[in-house]
Amino acid sequence: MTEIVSLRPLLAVGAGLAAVLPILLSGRRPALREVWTFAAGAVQLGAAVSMLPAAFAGAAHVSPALPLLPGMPLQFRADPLGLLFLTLSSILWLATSSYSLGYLRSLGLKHQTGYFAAFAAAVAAAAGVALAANLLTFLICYEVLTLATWPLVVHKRTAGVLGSGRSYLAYTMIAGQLLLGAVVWAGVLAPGAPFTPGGFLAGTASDGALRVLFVLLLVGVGAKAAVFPLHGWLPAAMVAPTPVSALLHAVAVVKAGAFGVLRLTGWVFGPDLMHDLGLALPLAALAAGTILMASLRALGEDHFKRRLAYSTVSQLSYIVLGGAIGTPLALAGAAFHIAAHGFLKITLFFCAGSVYAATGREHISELGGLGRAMPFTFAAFGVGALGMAGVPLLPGFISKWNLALGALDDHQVWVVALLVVSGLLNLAYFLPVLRVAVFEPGDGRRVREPSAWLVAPPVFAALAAVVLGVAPDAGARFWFLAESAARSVAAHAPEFLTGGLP
Amino acid sequence: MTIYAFAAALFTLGIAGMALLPNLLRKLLAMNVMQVAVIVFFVSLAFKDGATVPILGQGGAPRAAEFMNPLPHTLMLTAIVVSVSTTGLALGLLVRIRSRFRTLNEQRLLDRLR
Amino acid sequence: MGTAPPGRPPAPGTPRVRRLLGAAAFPALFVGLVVGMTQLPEFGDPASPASTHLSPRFIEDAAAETGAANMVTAVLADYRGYDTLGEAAVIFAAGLGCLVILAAAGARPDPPGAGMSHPFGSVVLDAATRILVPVVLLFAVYVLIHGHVSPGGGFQGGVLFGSGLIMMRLVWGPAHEGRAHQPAVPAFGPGLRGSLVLACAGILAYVGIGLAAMAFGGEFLNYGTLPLGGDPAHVRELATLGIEAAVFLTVAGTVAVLFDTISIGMRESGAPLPPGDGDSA
Amino acid sequence: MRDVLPGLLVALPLLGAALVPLLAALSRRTTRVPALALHAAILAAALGLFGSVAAAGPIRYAVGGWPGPWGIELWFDGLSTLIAVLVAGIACFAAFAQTFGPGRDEAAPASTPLREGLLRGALLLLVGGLLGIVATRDVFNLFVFLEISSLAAYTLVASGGGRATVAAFRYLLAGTAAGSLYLFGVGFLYALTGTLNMDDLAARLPSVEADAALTVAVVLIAVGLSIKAALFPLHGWLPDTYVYSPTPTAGFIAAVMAKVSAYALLRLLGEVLAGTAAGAVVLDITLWLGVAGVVAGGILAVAQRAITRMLAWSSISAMGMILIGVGMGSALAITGALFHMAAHALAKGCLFFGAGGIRASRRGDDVEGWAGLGARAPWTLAALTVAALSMIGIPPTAGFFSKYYLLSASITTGGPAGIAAFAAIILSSLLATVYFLRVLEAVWFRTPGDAPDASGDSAGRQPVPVLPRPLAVPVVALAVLVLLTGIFARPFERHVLPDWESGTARITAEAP
Repeated sequence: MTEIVSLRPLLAVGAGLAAVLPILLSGRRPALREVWTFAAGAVQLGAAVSMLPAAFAGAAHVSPALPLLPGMPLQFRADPLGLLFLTLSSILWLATSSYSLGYLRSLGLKHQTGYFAAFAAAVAAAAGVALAANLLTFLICYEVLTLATWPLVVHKRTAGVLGSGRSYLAYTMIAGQLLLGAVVWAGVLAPGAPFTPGGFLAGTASDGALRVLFVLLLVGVGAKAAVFPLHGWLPAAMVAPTPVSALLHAVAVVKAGAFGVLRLTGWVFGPDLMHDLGLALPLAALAAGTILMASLRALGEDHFKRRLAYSTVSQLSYIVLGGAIGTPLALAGAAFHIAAHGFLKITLFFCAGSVYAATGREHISELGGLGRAMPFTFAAFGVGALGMAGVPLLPGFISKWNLALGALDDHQVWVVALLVVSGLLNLAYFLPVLRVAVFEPGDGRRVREPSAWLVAPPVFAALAAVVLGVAPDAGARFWFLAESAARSVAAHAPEFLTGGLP
Repeated sequence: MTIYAFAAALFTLGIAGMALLPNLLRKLLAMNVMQVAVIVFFVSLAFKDGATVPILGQGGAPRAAEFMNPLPHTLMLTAIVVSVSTTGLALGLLVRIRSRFRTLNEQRLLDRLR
Repeated sequence: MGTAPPGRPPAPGTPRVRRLLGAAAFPALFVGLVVGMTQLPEFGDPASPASTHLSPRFIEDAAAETGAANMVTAVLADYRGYDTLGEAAVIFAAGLGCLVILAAAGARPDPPGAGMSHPFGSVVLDAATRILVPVVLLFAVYVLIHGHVSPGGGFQGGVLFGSGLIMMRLVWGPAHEGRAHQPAVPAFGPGLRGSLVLACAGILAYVGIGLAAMAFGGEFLNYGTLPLGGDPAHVRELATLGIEAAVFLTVAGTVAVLFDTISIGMRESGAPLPPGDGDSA
Repeated sequence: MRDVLPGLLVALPLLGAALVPLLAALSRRTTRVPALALHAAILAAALGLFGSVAAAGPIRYAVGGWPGPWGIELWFDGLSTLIAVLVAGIACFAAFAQTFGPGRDEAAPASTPLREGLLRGALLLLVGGLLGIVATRDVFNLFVFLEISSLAAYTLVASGGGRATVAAFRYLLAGTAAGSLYLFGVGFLYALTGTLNMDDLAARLPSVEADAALTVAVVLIAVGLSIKAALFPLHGWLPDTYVYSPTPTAGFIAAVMAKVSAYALLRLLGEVLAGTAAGAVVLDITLWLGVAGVVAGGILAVAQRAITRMLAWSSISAMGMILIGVGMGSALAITGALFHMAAHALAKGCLFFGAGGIRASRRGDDVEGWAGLGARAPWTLAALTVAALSMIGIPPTAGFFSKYYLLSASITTGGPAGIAAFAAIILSSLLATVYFLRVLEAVWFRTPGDAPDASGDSAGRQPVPVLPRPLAVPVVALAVLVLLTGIFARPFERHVLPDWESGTARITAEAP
């Protein structure tokens, strides 16, 4: 891959970071504060978009290396996978920012300055995770991400919320320390530990040592990705304000974890080494278990946001599953699912937030009558729900289709069955929401759509999801990015993309 | 050898006293014993059979065999001063502790601080 | 020691755990030391490393190189003059420490008659002190100056001088008050503040000589470069005397400071402790 | 400059230690200007040496013009100048806090110009002692300066009055025992080799054939210095000393005091005695004790309610970490140990200045008392947060990098010791996470409880600042340094390590 040394990756990562201090300093002037947020978002998006043409041409922007440790520089590289994640998070950050404005104002929440500052830091860290060129850079951004999201999670500051925050930190900090240990180890085995398509660890240590290292790394990134049994913090973190949950799930923490798993399987170990070490199948089984377990938990959950949370646990394991299977199509499907799930899940969370802002209701059983009162919101919700389930013409379908094909390439027929069952379970826990909202009578209180700030973002996200489902290769060309990422990892696979979509 | 063992015994007694005596003043005295042990040890290293004190008398050029080794003496002058100074400061501290807490018993003092 | 008075619990002894640990650890320490010592050169062995490696130069060349017939003085004040500066700093540190800890609010003058003279208050003591003190102080100066050729030097002289000062304080009371109660005694010697000044001046003089050597292009404390005329050994001899005088000042001052501060502290510390405090083992 | 700076570096603090009390005694006026000027000059000398050594290589300096082994030599390489800069730099902050800081702690007697001058002199003396230890190439001279620094430290600790006096006395007993053990060990070495100069010792030791005696010497020296370095389980003096000291003292000694002893341990065990059989074994033991200290210190820190005491135990954990690096002895490990010295000195100084200041302004010393402080003093608390994150080891603070080096070193070391060190370091970070995030949560996300605010501002009186400005300055400055040291970690390492490797390659060959 041709590399272009430029400052654009640094710009993309630094935009959010640079906005933190101005936001904190303009706490008394909300308008100015929000200008900073949107300016940073625009700069980040601009930087991301400006790096896309190079990626389409098979090149990558690389930042200059800042030496931090012997052979371990701080460096960012806009490879296709990273660019996919970065572009997604830039778009969704802007959407979430405007949604946050409406949400915080309509609920009159306090500590808004700290909120926007932490938000900017979290997105910058997520951008850094996306573009990290080596394990050290990844680790640094990952740790910053953990801390930057902590104030967001405990935003309400009650004792219970602080407890949830502690549980969140317990999972992510422990995982972070294990990740640190693993990164150091990998750095000793392979100096520099740069993300290399197809992996860089083959032959550096005994099989047993590499297996231990894999487990350490997996626990490190898996905790954020909420892989079973490390998912416990995610439902607890639903105490956060809804835009935060949306960000956590669609862009920042959980998605960064899933992204990390993909990097781990494709760029650190590589599919071949994983197969040789016998790690692929256990990981796939773990992912499958997580998918089913979380779906079943979602079925029994009445709390709206928590049901969405379990849905996230389940959906993100698709990405883990794709990474575990490791065939080109499966990887492409997994990579594409980052974007697909991003748009869909943020739609769903926006809807849940709008309902809470408009009515104060948090449980699904209380949604009766809202479908008619809030038509735009629930229309968007419908799109999101169906997309999650994998209905054709929506992006979830493309991910799952390719995952299934990729699994068949590897003769893993059970994966297809799993995907079907999981899709049905998705429908089983999302459709009742619509059913209650549309067909059950309300309690008579008058409910109206909330302000345009709260309606426009979910509608926009839903529309974007539709566009992504219909024309996955238009605009930012998410499908192309996913495909070239997968191709780079499994360059040797001759049967690449036989019958893939689109 | 005997004098070395004497130094070792003094040192052990001193350090044991510091650890085991219940009264702070006695601990301090034990500390002095310990310091003296080191001084005895060093000075005994300077001794040389058939040599005299390292002060040049009348006569020709000095030969190394005629005089004791002056270096340990020098070092121990310094060590004595260190010992004196530590003792002085420690006494100061004890006077203060005594007037503030009305006891020099270690256990009582700790109880009072609890 | 004696039993505690009735109604008062005996002072606690050392905790049992520590005693048990100590019973194991200290014999081990002793045995370890002795085992190591068996391998040291025999006591008095003229061929031991200590006697053959560095000391020959000190013995054979010291007089020529430093002008001091007393080799201990040569090593102390010249070859290892830096150690001796450290030594002066250590004792100075003790003086500073006692001042900080005990004479907290600065050198508060004692009330008239607060000295220790009256408990002794005898004519014999007074007369003896009058005769002894000048001799002691003079002898101290002699010990200082004669340190080059005989046992002695700044530290020894300083301690003697300091004990002279202490003797006066013991018999006639602290030096810094008017001694209105005993007008016949001449006011002599520095008070607490004066003693501190002496000690500081000693250190300053020592460092100053060292820095002066640097100003003339030598290393710190390299007296040979000082422009005092004469051959290097003679220059070094003169400078060494200056060093010894500096140590003398520091030690004499600090000894007086230590005595004064501790006596101030004792006076403030009030009633005696209950008998047997901490004595029961 | 090269031939003047070494002399100035050791002479200036001693000069100042006498000059400042003298001025105070004679003039009866404040002595803050000369004291601060002296500290600044010492720092300038240290920085000058650091730069000079970086540019033109190590400096050997014969005090008094007598070359070693007859005279006393000073030796400045990247390692010693780095520690010297740390000591002199943090001393400047301590002097600043001492000069402008809150007039008095609760138990301390009233302040007078004379007393202030004496305390300033004691601080200068402490700095002089520590710099002397760092600079010297002579094992006996090291003892002398060890005692200077110790006596000055006892004085400064005891100046807090009350309980601090007791803490100082116990510190004195431990410190004197440590000094005597060390000196006894030096006596053995002298008896065996006839020399006191470190280079001469290193050259002559291999030909000594008295293994038992040599072992005793090494053990005595190691135990002595380990007591001063608060190596577990010889750390007993540390918690009370740190907790009851007046704030400027606590900030300074918590930052550098034990580290200088660890530096001496590194010099002697890692360099001078590395050629002996006993040296290697003792290094191994040091490693394991370091592991134990890291774990025990961390666990006990979690158990504390008082913040300063928690910080003290965390120091014991950190000293264990440094000694793990010393014990492993590879170049990577030494780098990690040095880095951790620097990182921990900056962060712990910052935390002790801050925690002490907050305690002194009567906001209490427990986590509850800190609730909601973040909103009241965002800048200083943000600085303390940075320091706490460095203690945990969150990138990009300095603590992350030292941990990274130490972890790398433990992996390359391998074997049971390597694995234990690896696990201990990870565990210590987790424990630090527990005890520091507990505080950060209270500071930023909790509001003060129902307990009446001791400062009385709820009663409408003048609000007491959370942290007096004289302490806020060092706190913020140190936090900035924590960040900068982290980001510019690599250049530092490039500067320090080559000297160690080229000048004294012995140690790297000894990696277990």
